[in-house]
Amino acid sequence: MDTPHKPHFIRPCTFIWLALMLLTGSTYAIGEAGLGGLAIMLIVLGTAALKVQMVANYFMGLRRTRWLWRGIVLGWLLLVTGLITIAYLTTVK
Amino acid sequence: MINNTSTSHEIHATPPGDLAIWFFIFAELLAFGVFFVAYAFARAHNVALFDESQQHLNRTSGAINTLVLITSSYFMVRAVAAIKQGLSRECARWIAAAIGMGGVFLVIKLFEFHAKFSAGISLSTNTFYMFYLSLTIFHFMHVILGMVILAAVMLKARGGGYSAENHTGVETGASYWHMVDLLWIILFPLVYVIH
Amino acid sequence: MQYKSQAVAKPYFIAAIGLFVGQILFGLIMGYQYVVGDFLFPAIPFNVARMVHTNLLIVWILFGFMGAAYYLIPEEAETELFSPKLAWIMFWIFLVAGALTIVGYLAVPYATLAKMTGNDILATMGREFLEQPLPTKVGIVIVALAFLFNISMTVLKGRKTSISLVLLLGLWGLAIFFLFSFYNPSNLVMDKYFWWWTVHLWVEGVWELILGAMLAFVLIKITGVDREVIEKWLYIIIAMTLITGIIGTGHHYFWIGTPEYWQWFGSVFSALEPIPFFMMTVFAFNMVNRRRREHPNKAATLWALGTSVMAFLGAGVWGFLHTLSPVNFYTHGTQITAAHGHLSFYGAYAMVNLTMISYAMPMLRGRSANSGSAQIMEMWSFWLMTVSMVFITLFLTAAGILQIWLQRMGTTPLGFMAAQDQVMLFYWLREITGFVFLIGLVLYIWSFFCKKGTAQAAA
Amino acid sequence: MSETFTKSMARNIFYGGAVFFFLLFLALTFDTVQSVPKRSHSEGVTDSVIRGKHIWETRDCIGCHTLLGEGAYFAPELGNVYKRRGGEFIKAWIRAQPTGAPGRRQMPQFNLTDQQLDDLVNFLKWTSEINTTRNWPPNIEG
Repeated sequence: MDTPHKPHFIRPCTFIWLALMLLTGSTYAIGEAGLGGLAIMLIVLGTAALKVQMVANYFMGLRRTRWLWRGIVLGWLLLVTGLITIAYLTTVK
Repeated sequence: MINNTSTSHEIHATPPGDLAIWFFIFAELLAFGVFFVAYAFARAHNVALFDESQQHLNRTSGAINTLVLITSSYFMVRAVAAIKQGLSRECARWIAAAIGMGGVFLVIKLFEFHAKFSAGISLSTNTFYMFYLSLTIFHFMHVILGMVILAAVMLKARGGGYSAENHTGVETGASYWHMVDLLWIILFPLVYVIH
Repeated sequence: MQYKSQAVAKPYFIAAIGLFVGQILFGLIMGYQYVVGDFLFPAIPFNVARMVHTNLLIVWILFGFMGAAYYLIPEEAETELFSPKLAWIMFWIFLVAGALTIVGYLAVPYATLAKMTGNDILATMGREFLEQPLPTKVGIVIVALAFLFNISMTVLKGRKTSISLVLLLGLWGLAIFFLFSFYNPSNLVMDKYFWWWTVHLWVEGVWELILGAMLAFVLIKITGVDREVIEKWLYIIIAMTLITGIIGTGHHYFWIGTPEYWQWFGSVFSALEPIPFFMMTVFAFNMVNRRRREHPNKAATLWALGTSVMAFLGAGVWGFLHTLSPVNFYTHGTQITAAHGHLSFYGAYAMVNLTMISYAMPMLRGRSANSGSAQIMEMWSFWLMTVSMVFITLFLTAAGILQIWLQRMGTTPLGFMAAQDQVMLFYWLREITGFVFLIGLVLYIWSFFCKKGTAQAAA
Repeated sequence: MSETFTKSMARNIFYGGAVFFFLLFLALTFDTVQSVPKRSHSEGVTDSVIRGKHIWETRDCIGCHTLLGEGAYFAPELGNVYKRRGGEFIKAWIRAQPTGAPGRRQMPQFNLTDQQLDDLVNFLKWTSEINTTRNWPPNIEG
């Protein structure tokens, strides 16, 4: 069942890892800068959502499964981040 | 899609690993998800308290821990890739590295907890700390559980218990470990950064 | 019936049904006292009737569990019971102890009973559901240990299937968590905290393992579906049960003086408690749809499916209704709790025992299924009891909502008794429905004596 | 790769999950046990309160009443009865039972001594002072 496997200088999962590290850095920088407010909150939460999708699809390997499984994780993510956003919006006048 | 962590491009009917672990993963996602949302709404009721208390968290250690867990997760991806090529020893080494990073996470977290507890902070201090401690201790226990699972997988891999054809166990452990990482990826910005 | 020693299950089942009848009769007395307050006073005050009602429930369900274990374990382990004689001795001890306890409740004032039975040495009495005198509590422990010894030895010498392991685990848990009934701290908050370790960790913890194992056993027998499939789903379902149910204990720690974080832990985890019940429903219907044989015992199939649905409704849906702490703030300690209690106990534990009895009793009487007419009668009793219990629940829910509205909401709340007077109509309806339930139960018992006629030959 | 869903993995998740969540429960219990004395003013649990609790138990009061919402739902909540009625009323009420009003719910006569009545009232007084979340019950009627 092994297909011949082409050597690459850097594996795709390594790119994902680097991206995740950088995105974490950006979130940290925002935190250190003490930034707040709706726009910042959406950026930070969006970054987290993007990272979750990267982990789910590339690390967990859901991108090679039926949509059902990706859908469950994506649905969960949208629901949770959506409700968090709604909760945040109720505090912004 | 260039893909060298797997041996094929086919679409699988079920996610990697034993389907049973996925029931567990989904249950955990649900429990944490509800807790995250509860945090957000509790915060909405008491923004000032949450924003003030959040200032006292150690954001740097939280961020470092995020990097640690992501890296640990990455090592597990490499472990799965290794066993798919039948490299048991290499697989076991990657898992050991992943467990090691889990250990680093625990140590950093313990320093953080120690600082909070010695400042007299407990679950009953206020609503923010109730959530902060509940969520992070709950997650902390998941890291320990994940490390136990990975240790079992590592021992079996070292003993040559997995092969290129039969490596469901490695994928099962990896899936659980990725979930632990995934939860922290939301937890960190939610509790430490967003205000 | 494949093993001779399985026959000891029969007296346990008969005793269970007998005590069930007693439970219902006392339930009707209490229901009537709800509408005509001084009925049978002072001969049987309400608290005595309630004690008898709830204790009989516990005892008959324990009889049912033990009977189920004595029937199921030899067949699963593929060996005769370790000691049928011990099982018989324990049967009589448990029955006599149970009967004496009930007589004690009815014959002497509770305070006198407490004095007579050494409650001053170790005070354990007078707490809800754990009202039994000290000797009875000790007796329960002894019977439980002898019983566990008996079935554990049977499993050890025979085949170890997942079903029997899960059943054993549930029964051992039952015995272990009962030990908390001996712990009665003088601080009421601590008392209540650990009281739930018996009560909650029984009904929303280890009992569900027993329930799952019994249901899985019957499903294997009547559907012929591969054991591997049924057993792995059993594990997943009970895993979900404990994952949600253990921390779910927190929904009892909202208002009894325990720290506030239980509001969150209790709400979050107990909100997930319906999931395993839902999975159980899906699982039961799935297995029956995928059946590989047509078992002649249609009534047992109906009971098995009914259990999965009613457990979901009673424990899952009615539990969820009032488990979130902002809701529970208003519903705690009202008729809503009573409504949930009735449907969940009937739907989960009464029905799973009746399922087991429905499947095993014909076997114990030497046939694989009862005659068609007996089965039809049994199915009538199923519908009568189940539908009337649903209505009892609905009436109590209505009473509870009205009670909350009058007594706990608004600026001029009514006092407790004034509010009770306002919901009297629903108590009447509940009592009438209770009689329908009794008719169903009589019909159920009658079905055992229905002429054998065309009974199916033994398998 | 064919579908993998094994019984042994399901079993592991059952055992692992059960142990994991029980440990979490123990951790929370530990914290609760630490904080109950303060929330319940346990220094107020005098000998009299302990005797009162014993009276409460041996008369099976829980068979009709609720106490902090737990018990039977046939008679009023007593967790806050001290605040609702006061000690003297409670004693007079218990002495006056049963009312004998036809068709009404009846409470038995327990023939308690003055000392026992005082103990019971002290128990109910201490209970009414337990720091319950959001000061449950919702109002004085219980």
